[in-house]
Amino acid sequence: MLAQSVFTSEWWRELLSPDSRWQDGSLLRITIGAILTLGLYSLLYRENKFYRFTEHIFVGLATGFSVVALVKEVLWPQWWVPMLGVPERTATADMPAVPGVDAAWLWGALLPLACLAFFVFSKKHGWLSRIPLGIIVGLWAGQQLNAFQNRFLPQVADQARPIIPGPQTGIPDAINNLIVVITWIVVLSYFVYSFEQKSKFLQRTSLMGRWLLMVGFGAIFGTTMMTRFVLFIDRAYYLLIEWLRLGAQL
Amino acid sequence: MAERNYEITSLGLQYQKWGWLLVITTVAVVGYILWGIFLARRKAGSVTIRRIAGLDQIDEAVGRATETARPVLMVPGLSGALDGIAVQALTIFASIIRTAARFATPIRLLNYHPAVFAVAQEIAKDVYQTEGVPDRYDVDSVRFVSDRQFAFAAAVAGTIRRDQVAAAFYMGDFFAESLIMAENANMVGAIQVAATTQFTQTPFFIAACDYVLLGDEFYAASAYLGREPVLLGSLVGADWAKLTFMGFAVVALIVHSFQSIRPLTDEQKQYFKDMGTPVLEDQEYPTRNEFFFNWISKIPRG
Amino acid sequence: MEILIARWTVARTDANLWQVVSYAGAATLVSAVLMFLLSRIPSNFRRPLVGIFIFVAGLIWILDWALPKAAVRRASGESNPITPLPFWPFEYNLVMDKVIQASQVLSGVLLGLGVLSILRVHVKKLTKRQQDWPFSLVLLVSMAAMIVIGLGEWVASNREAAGMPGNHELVKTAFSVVFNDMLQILDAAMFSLIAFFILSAAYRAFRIRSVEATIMMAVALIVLLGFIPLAMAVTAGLPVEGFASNFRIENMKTWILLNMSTPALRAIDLGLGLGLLAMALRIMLGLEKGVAVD
Amino acid sequence: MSQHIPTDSPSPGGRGAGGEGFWHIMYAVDRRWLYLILFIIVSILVINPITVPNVEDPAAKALYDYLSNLNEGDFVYIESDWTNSTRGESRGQFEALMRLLMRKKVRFCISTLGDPQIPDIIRPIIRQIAQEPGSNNYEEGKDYVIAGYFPNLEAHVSGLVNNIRDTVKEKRIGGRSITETPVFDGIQDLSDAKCVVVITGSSTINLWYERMRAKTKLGLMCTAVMSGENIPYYVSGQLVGIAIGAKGAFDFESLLEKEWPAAENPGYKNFTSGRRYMSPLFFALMLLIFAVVMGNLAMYQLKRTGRHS
Repeated sequence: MLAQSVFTSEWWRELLSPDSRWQDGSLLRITIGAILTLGLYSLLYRENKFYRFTEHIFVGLATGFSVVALVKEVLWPQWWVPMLGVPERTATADMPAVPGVDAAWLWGALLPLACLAFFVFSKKHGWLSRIPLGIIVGLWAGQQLNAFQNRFLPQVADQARPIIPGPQTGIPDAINNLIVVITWIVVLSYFVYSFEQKSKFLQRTSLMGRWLLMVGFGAIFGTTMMTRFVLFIDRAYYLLIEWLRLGAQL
Repeated sequence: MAERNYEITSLGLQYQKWGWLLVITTVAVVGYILWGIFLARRKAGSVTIRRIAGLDQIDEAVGRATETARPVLMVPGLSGALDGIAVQALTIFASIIRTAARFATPIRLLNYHPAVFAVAQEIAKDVYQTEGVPDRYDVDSVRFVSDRQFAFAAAVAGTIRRDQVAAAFYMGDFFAESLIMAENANMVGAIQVAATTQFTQTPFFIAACDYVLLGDEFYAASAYLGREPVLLGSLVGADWAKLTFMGFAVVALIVHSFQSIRPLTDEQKQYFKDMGTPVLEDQEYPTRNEFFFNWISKIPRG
Repeated sequence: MEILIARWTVARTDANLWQVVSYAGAATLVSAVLMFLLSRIPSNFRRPLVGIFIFVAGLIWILDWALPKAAVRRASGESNPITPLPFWPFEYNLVMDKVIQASQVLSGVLLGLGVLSILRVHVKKLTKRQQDWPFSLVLLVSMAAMIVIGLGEWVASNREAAGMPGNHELVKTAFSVVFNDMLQILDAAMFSLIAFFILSAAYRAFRIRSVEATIMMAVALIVLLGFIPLAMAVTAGLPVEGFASNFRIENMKTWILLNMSTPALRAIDLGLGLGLLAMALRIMLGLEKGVAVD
Repeated sequence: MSQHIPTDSPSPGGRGAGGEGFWHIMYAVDRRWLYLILFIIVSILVINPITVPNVEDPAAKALYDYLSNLNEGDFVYIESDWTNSTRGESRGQFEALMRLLMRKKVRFCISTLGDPQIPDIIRPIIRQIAQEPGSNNYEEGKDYVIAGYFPNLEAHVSGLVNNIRDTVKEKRIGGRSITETPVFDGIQDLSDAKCVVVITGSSTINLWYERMRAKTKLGLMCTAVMSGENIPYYVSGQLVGIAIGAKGAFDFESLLEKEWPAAENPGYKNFTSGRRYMSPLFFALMLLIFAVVMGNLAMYQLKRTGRHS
């Protein structure tokens, strides 16, 4: 494989060859991605013009793509098509059938409401922007009852385990279960704010709670490190093997 | 009037099969919070809350920014919509902006979501106005950056390094990009205070930031800063809910302990089956799936 | 469609495009007039008005949570649960479909605000030749390019799916380059930078300086070693069963994850959930300053 | 966190640049040296990977053993939710799983959630593996099907549990529904499947825990980040096994090598990214541990000699 690496003329010939230049996974296209990758990596040394250039490309592309996704996935299918409908079409020899959609033209009334948000730039009518924003945040608020019930109550229920050793639960299990419940209660007690923590006992449990929290955080740190390093190794593979071809491919 | 072309076979699915117990629990928690607010409004000043370390440092951090004439960076999280987390972050930022406005410290408020950006801009404008220094407000200091996670991170990292921010505040929803921001700000020697609702990111903030608000200290922050009865009251309500859940854990411990040493009867197996959660055929004793409280929170309800 | 809006729909044919457009235009106009009237209301009514909007929006979801859902039998055999309403010709879950759709459109349109903000910042830089203006140009050009290419590719693939003739190879390749070879690669590169930052953050923070830092460091290292084959080999001599097996590093890792870390994190999560719920209630009741009108 | 962690990163070329002794340098190495060392270590090992020994994780081995003991013609349902953002970990797991199932002649159906692009990512991978020796010339539509992308997580999982055929019957291959292909012969509902394997970088498995009540086993291949949440379900028996991160991929590859040693089966490809990424990963993590240890030693030394300001 090294025979085709960046140090050989074949590599450069392939890079510059006109036939397959823009095919999927061509060397030229990998080169574009690799240069951008290096641009972002240059931040590790210091902030520089190369990074700034890459960063601005990145933000430009990302925002542009958000606009595209908005039109493609929201405005067109959720608003424009339902509003104006689609006439039904039966299949012909070279065109597939299109199912009809009735025109719910009332959707047109939504546009001025949404546009009220743009008054945020106005001094005099700035408060009007609070109407669409208020509707959005109100809709979010209303969902929280359901979210609390479905997300947190099962977790609370899951903390309750048997602590008497029995046919299903051995003695180690019982001890573990007790530790689980105590950990949960002690950590939760750290998050009680309004009770005067004058008693020594409460202060102790609260401190214990902090320490136990650190156990949880340390565990997150440990598991996350692996994943993040593998991400970088994957990028290194992309740069060194897929782009520069310095070693054998998988 | 459209004809109903269906026949209702069973009504009230979410209340059936013990579902009402979950609903009642949720309603009770709501009741605690509302009751706490009601009491605190009636007897203002009756509630005290414990010290929250990171919040005392806000003035110090902003003060240092003023001395060095470098900006203060604020990021209200990467919420996917305008939600309560972002609103809470902006409420905390309002008090930071107030300090910055007094000392004429430049600010950078970088937003991930356009709706959050809109609210942030309004709030910043208001704060400068109520402080009587509307001319110090720079419209471009509150910005929308990008609503793609890593493009946002790249831009924030670039801003931190270019503007050499003196203080950085991260409040709200953060995901993997937390460390990108925090380490870059650490490189330029900024004082950093962070609070996130994504506890999976808290350890990284702890490693890279100077002060971190743990867990729901984030929600307690505005009560702590403003000492308003409504906020304090809802905090007390949530405290009562926490104590209730702790009590519940002890009760459930006892219930499940006795449940675990009694073998399943045939009626019970049939009952589980009727409820839509059959147990394995050769099972003698209940497992974690069949322990009462665990079980009722997971029964399929239509 | 049993929803109210059904009586306000028009069946589309090829001929009635302009009729539908004029209907939709009229709806827009009426709504715009209503919004204009809203802007005229006296300032002391503004705060309660916004409050009502917030409350009603929240109520929509609370009703969805509280109204009894029903299992139904239909002639067609489909059996998704619905939310019937008494004395009302349509089901509440259909209302919810429309509400979700409308809220997506509503928050989608707000992206325009963000784009305006970006334009304001960078066009100003460009026209005033402020520091770094060439980068603003780069940003604006790449944004415009992405919009043109992205929408072009979308139109092209729609035309292709509809069987219309035309050669769309160019725009498809262009989109593939800007999306797969640029945007996604940039995402992955930025993501992978975290590996470096995690290294330097751990180096600095994992010092035996306080009890808390020490606990965090010790647990992180044990969990980490539990994933490394060579570290597992160190304790591989211990028996797999029995008491001594507890000291195998992977078992220690699992034990910490299960019995200490999970409940601790669940407790913090419950606190966060309660805080969120309280926040939602305050917002709905207009007790939160951040979103109210001053 | 209440204690103030000082920002002890010196400006480049400042403190620690020389003359202040070894421990001062070690106490606050300029992080860019760490970055450079990490980059060099990973680069060398990505180009020239060295083979590291493996100790298989019991949880991963449990999943492998269960799948490996399936009979020819058994049916497995696979839900593949990974995207390019977790490619480093999930791809190795996915490839190893495909090799195992193909060598065992187990039929499978793959659906994806989360991202409409996933089918385009996995299809070429499967095709490539199907052409390897030992893969029994697997053909789409005959030995396996790709049910494609489902946008609604909740409806999809409930649908599969209630009626697997109805849920996927809309998806077509070669003009007919995938449920009419030989892959779905004799598969009436999910309990006819021997196992459901979820490969994910997110928390899409949670619904399966809630919904799955049939005799079908549930297996999981997840990223290391997700392991903490999911190990409890392995311990409680809801998961037949769990392969975690790049290590899980390496475990699967090692077990494939044990069952079909490449020396005896020419052309068999057992190791891919799992082993390939293991040595750089191992040395990167060693660097991290080394840096932490040196930092602490330096702090201790400076404290002892009283030179720590």
